[in-house]
Amino acid sequence: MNPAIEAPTIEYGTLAPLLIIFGAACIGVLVEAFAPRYLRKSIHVPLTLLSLAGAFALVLVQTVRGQVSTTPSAMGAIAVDGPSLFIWGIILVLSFVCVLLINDEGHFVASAAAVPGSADEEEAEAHDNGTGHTEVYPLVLFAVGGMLLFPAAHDLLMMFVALEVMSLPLYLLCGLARRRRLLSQEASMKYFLLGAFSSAFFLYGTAMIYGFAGTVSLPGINQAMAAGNALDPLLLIGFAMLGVGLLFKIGAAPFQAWKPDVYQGAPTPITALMASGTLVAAVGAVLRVFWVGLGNLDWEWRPVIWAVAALTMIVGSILAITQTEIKRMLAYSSIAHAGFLLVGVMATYGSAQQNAGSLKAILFYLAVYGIATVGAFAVLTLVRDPGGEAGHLSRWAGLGKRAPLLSGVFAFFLLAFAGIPLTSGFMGKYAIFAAALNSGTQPGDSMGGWMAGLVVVGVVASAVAAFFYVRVIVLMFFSEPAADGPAVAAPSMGTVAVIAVSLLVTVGVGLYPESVLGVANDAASSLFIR
Amino acid sequence: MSPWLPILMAVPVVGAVVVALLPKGSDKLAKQVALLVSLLVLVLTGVVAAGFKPSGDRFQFVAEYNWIPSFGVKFGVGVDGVALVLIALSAVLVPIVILASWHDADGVKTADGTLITPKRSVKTYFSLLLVLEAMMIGVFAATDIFLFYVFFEAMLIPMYFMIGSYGGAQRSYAAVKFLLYSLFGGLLMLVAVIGLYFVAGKQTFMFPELVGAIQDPVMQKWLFAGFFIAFAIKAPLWPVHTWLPDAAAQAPAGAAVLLVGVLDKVGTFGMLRFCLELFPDAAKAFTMPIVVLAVISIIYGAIVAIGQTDMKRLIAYTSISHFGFIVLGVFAMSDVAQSGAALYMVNHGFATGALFLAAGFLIARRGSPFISDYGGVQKVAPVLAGFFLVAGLAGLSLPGLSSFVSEFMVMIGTYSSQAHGSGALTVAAIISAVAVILAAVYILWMIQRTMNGPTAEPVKAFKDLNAREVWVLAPLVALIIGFGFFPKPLLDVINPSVQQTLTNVKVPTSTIAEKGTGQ
Amino acid sequence: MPILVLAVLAGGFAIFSVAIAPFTGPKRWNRAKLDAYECGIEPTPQPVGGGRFPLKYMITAMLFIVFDIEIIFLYPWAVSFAPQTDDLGRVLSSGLGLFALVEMLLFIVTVLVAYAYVWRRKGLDWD
Amino acid sequence: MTTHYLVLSGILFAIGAMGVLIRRNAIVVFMCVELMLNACNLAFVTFSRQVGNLEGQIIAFFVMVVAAAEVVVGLAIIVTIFRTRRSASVDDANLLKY
Amino acid sequence: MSPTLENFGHDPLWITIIKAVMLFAFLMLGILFGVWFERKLISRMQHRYGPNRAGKFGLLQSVADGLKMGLKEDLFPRTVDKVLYLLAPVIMVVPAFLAFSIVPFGPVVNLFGVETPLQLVDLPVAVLFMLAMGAVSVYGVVLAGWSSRSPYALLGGLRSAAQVVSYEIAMGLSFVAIFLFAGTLSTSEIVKAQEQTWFAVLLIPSFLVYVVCMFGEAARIPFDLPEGEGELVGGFQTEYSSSLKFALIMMGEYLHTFTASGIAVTLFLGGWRAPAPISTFWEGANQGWWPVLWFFIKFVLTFCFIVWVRASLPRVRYDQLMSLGWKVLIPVNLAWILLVAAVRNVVVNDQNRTLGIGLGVVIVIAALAIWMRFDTVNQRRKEARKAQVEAEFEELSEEPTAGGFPVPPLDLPHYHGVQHKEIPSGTN
Repeated sequence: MNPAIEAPTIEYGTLAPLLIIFGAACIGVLVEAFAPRYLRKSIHVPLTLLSLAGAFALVLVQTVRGQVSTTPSAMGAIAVDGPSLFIWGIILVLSFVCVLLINDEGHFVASAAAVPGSADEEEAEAHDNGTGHTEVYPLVLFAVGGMLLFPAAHDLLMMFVALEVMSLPLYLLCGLARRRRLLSQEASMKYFLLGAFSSAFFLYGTAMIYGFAGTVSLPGINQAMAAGNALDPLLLIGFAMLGVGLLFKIGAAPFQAWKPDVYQGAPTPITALMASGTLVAAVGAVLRVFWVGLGNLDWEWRPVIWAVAALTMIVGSILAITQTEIKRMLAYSSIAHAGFLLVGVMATYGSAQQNAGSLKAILFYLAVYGIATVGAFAVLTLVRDPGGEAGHLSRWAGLGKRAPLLSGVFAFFLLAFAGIPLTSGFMGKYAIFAAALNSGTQPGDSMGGWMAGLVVVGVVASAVAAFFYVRVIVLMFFSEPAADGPAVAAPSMGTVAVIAVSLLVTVGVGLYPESVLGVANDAASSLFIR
Repeated sequence: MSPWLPILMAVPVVGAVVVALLPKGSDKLAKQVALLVSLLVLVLTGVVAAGFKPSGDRFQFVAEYNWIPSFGVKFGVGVDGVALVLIALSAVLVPIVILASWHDADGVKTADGTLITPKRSVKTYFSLLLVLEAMMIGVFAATDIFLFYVFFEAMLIPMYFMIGSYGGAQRSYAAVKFLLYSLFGGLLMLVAVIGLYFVAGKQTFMFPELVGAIQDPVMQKWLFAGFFIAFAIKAPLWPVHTWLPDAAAQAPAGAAVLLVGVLDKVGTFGMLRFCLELFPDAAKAFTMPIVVLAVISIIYGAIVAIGQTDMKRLIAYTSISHFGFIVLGVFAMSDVAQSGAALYMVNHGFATGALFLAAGFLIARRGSPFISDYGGVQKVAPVLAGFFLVAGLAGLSLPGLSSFVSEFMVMIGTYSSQAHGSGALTVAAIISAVAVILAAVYILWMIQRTMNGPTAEPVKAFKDLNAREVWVLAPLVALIIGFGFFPKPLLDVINPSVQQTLTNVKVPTSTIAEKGTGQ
Repeated sequence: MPILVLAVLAGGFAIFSVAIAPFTGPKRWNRAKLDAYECGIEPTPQPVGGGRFPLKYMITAMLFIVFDIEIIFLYPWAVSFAPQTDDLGRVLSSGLGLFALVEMLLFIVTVLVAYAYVWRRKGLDWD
Repeated sequence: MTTHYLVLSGILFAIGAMGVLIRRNAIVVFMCVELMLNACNLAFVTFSRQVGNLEGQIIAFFVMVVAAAEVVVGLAIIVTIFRTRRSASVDDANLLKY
Repeated sequence: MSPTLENFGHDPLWITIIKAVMLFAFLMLGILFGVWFERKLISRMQHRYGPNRAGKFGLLQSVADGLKMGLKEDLFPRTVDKVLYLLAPVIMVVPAFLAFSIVPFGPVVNLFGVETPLQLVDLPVAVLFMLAMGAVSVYGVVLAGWSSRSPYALLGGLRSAAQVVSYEIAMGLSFVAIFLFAGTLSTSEIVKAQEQTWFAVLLIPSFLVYVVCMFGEAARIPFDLPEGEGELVGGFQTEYSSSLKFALIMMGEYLHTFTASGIAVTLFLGGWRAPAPISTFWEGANQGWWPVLWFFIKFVLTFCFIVWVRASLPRVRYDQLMSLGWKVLIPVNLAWILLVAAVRNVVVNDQNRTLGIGLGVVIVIAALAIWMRFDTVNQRRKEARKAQVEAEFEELSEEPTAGGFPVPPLDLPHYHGVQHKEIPSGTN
């Protein structure tokens, strides 16, 4: 007969931020279904923002009250530990500002599945009355929910589900740009096909690991590895495929091909969300898998990660030079940054204290990079051609004369990406490199030289990367403006707020990084729940 | 804890913000504010200099604040003799540069009305200048290596914008080249900085605590390499010098002065302070290759300078030659040579600054940097020609002018240095002496071709220097001549810290330094 | 295994029927007989590679998938929800109880959210 | 015995992966992805038997859910682009290049 | 004795084969006589004779039909996709047979000296298996429609797929309540769980939903849209105009009907157990071979009901059909399931009784509220639309010249038999 199943327990309090986001997403769908069209936006925007803020407040409460749990929640499916909470905080802040951007971007299609020019769409347009289209809000909330779940997942199944919950809305969101419909749809399709492909790899890897360990829980896998043969082919294949899936999501070479296309095609606020939130979530997940699950296999994998990290940095930096489209360039820059983050991931094999240091560095980097990215994309939304955003680099020539303030801000973000001192980006890069060098210093660790080598590769890549960032600055400030150059749209309150916040954080953290570092340190000191 | 150095840095920053926030159309006010601020800094620097006791502690006016405890970084400042004179150099040059580039951003017009550089934002220019000044002071004052690095890199950005936005025709190329070279070196240094932190294991970046912390010779070599490459690029040393001629030629004259006069000194300053003291063994091990590079720089810079047709490029190449001397002096491992090198840093700043500015005034009149476009200037503009001559002679280290003292000290010190067996450095000193002759060739030839001879047609319309321009050049020339005859105040300040350096490097000091001051 | 036996029987019968048909019947060629039947009019030309399915059916298919999956989850839930009794009717274990009820309620409500959306967006209107 | 299923699942997965890489029609590519997911399911169920716990089968359920959601989203995207361009070939999607 | 899952899987092969052959034979005969029975029954209901030529009472009518089909020409329309076209009927028939393998006909009996349950096989997921088989046959329908390369067939195939698929959900949901009570998916154990009360009585809403779905699933009138002769000629089977392929399709559909009845009997009507009063008086009613009789009676009665419905009701419109399935059956079912679960929770677990009851009440009220709201909103909207259309129509028909409907004036000559002008054909 069926064995008696005990009712599981779920820590609703700990998971409250997640529940809020998903709940709000569901309510959003209902609003979309039942609220009259003219009311929708005015319901959606506060709902979305409030839920994000509420979730963030809950994260804060958990952190401040010091009740960070030390055991996984929901029967070992989700681990809401220090790093998770920090990553949640970042993601919530980033998505909050991205929603502000989305709110200002009036150019979403009525419905992801509507055909351009079809009767459906025309009808929707006719009812539009300039109130904008609102399907995007619940989709964003779902994506954010997935992002929250992804790095907190404590077993591979939950991680896979989270991966899809995060990705599926993003696939759709990519296709929502109204002005450049074909481009956008193409991005959507490419993202979808490649994303689905990679998640299939993730899943097959999970299957193999399950075959080896008899469980998909990350600590369980770790124990099984400790007990069994760590070079079991099942395990090796499993982790290789799992790695493919995860590295795809963070856009590490050689799985980076989707990023430029998707970043270019997607509506810019969505690109901002992907470039910041998704990357943060995915790196969190990578950390958790390689840290909690892979604890006993590090030696076999370090060379691989080494190569991937180096390759990612090099590919991202070098290919970015050849780009002529600003969003593509930022996409490659995002690839390069993923490489830097992987350097940090490499540096997680030392003593607990060193690990905490590396983790702190990665968390810090994620926070500052995410904010700067959102700011940069927010600026992009303001530079417009008659046909939409002015994407081609040549259009940016001489913008510094037309809009000195805007260009200055953008230049500042670029400098932050390049890691120039007194910006947050420098502090992030420093933290990562320091962590990497530190992890090689313990006696008896032959990786010391390798880590130093990786850091040197990183440094060379940063120098190369600086070239294309600087090139944009050259274009903006040192070139003569074209006669029919792009117009700079008068920014609305939301966009101004986003840019201002991003700028303040980038400057502030650059001058006084301790503010964020301290929090990251607290979050990282407890390490991941093993 | 002394508040003086932070104040010294804060004043120009505040000034920069004020200038940037001035309402539109108040260009003139912006210039005045900037000038005032820079003069205020000069005064404050004078106060600091007056309070500096050469016989006291090595680092004075020390201030330390916690900055990033997570990284072990402190906001630590303090000056020793070398740093003090370099800060003073910056403080002197900035008001002069402000005065010199009074009209640079207004759109420089030649006598016949052609526009060399278009109208640019005046406020931005002067605000950048002040920011740059703060950073220059910061970089010399920093005793925390991390802080030093931060200023070292951050300094690039205002300079980058000054070259890129306000420079000549090839400005963006030059600016990018400048930035990338420096950034690359800086990043290597960053790796070394991090490595230093962890290898030393002292949880701090404070320079005094890190001296002697690295014992492992192999590690010393690696870290030394990281620092040295960065400084060599900055200095610039052959073969990584190629950015300098472009940057200096394209930059507006004022910016070029700061670039060559102060910014590049950070490289030699860094070698003197960090490369030598932190990694003494490595420094000794690498002395010979570096000396070779320095000698090549000296000769190469001089020879190439002879072949230049562009005045600013020519001056830039002379600077490469001079930087070779400074590096040679630093690595000669004798107190005379090092004192000479430190002194040379200051004197070169004055001399090259004067030369750049004079050349800048000349170019502003004609709109062309090419030597061949001039001739017979001294007939139409005798004052200008006179200043040009003095500056040029300072560049070739004529005795009686300040450069001579330092160059002489470097050569004597190198010649007599026993650091590396008997002969090697002696040979180096002899070879580099050839450069003195070459220097005479390039400087005098340039002066002859521009100032003497038949007056070229466009030159005839030249006006002589106006009052502002005289006020720009006169202090410099005064300093050049003054320190030429009486370098003692500088040397008094410099010598103790050089002695300290050599003690840290464990090189026995001689008493020749005392003799050297007898000039 | 027994299913296999039945499958062999049924499959054998079906294949036999299909295979035997051409041999039992007469063969009288007639062009019209070989055309697609469209009430006697000339058949619509068919695209090479097969006809396309009208897209509106996609939505039905998608909805089916969604709800079918829901059923997949409902079945184990229903089975485990039931209390276990022995032959004498004594309760062996009380099943999942209130917790499962609440969770399933949430689950169904979530599906109903999507359902309501589809309904309102006219996904459930057929012509 | 279970090895056979594993081999089968591996083959299916490989076929799917090859299909994704070499086929040009978006829908076919997409179906190849689904094939890969089903290969995963097969592997899970097989391992579930081999390992002796039910987790694998439960995972298979979840994978089905996810695959279904993916079908819904994916078809919507492909159909939309198809209706816009009248072609579902991946090669025709070539606007996004530098 | 009632079999449980443990009783299965012990049969020797020959018993298995015998049971399989018996089942197969039963179904084949069932089809032959089922067709006759249906036609006869329906004719009597419509005051006709029905088949009465072949054999006594026309009993051999189906046999004759089958022979006739076998002897007809086997057509292959030019454009069909040969492989699938041939495969489709097979795909339809085989799963239909297989679905029956989990239907229990009786308790454990002595068959040729072996103690074996009267059921080919039972699985822990028997009902799921049945549903799966039903779903596989849909492939047959769709493939038949698609491979025919004919518009009618294609449409029919799609429609049938959409319909079957829609009703399958409601059907699947209607079983959930049963599992809530039985705690198993094994058919034999579900029958066992109905020892006291039939689920049809205990779970009337589920049963009613199932009955409706049964028609949809088996594509019987009033839900036989896939074939819908009136609109789609023959639906997916248009191109299977003759021969044994068509016979197979027919068989498949009949088998579906049988399966539907079998499921109804097994899951809701107590399976092979004797109806309530009988077992009270007579202990032996549920022993030995007698249950086969009870099963057969229930089975035939259910089939009669299906035929009765066919005789009584017209075919519904396609959108009505789909609306019923999606907008009524599914939500009602879901609410019902939750209610059952809530009640069940209260009855069995004493813990949290008030909360349980409260939840149940909430579910009911919420379901009703949503339902009413939806209904009134829909109703109002429909009325408004209707009124609008009518108003437009009125307006337009009053002014035929103003771009309205081309309503010809009623006094045109040719309405009165006067040929006004010859219109050459083909000029249109």
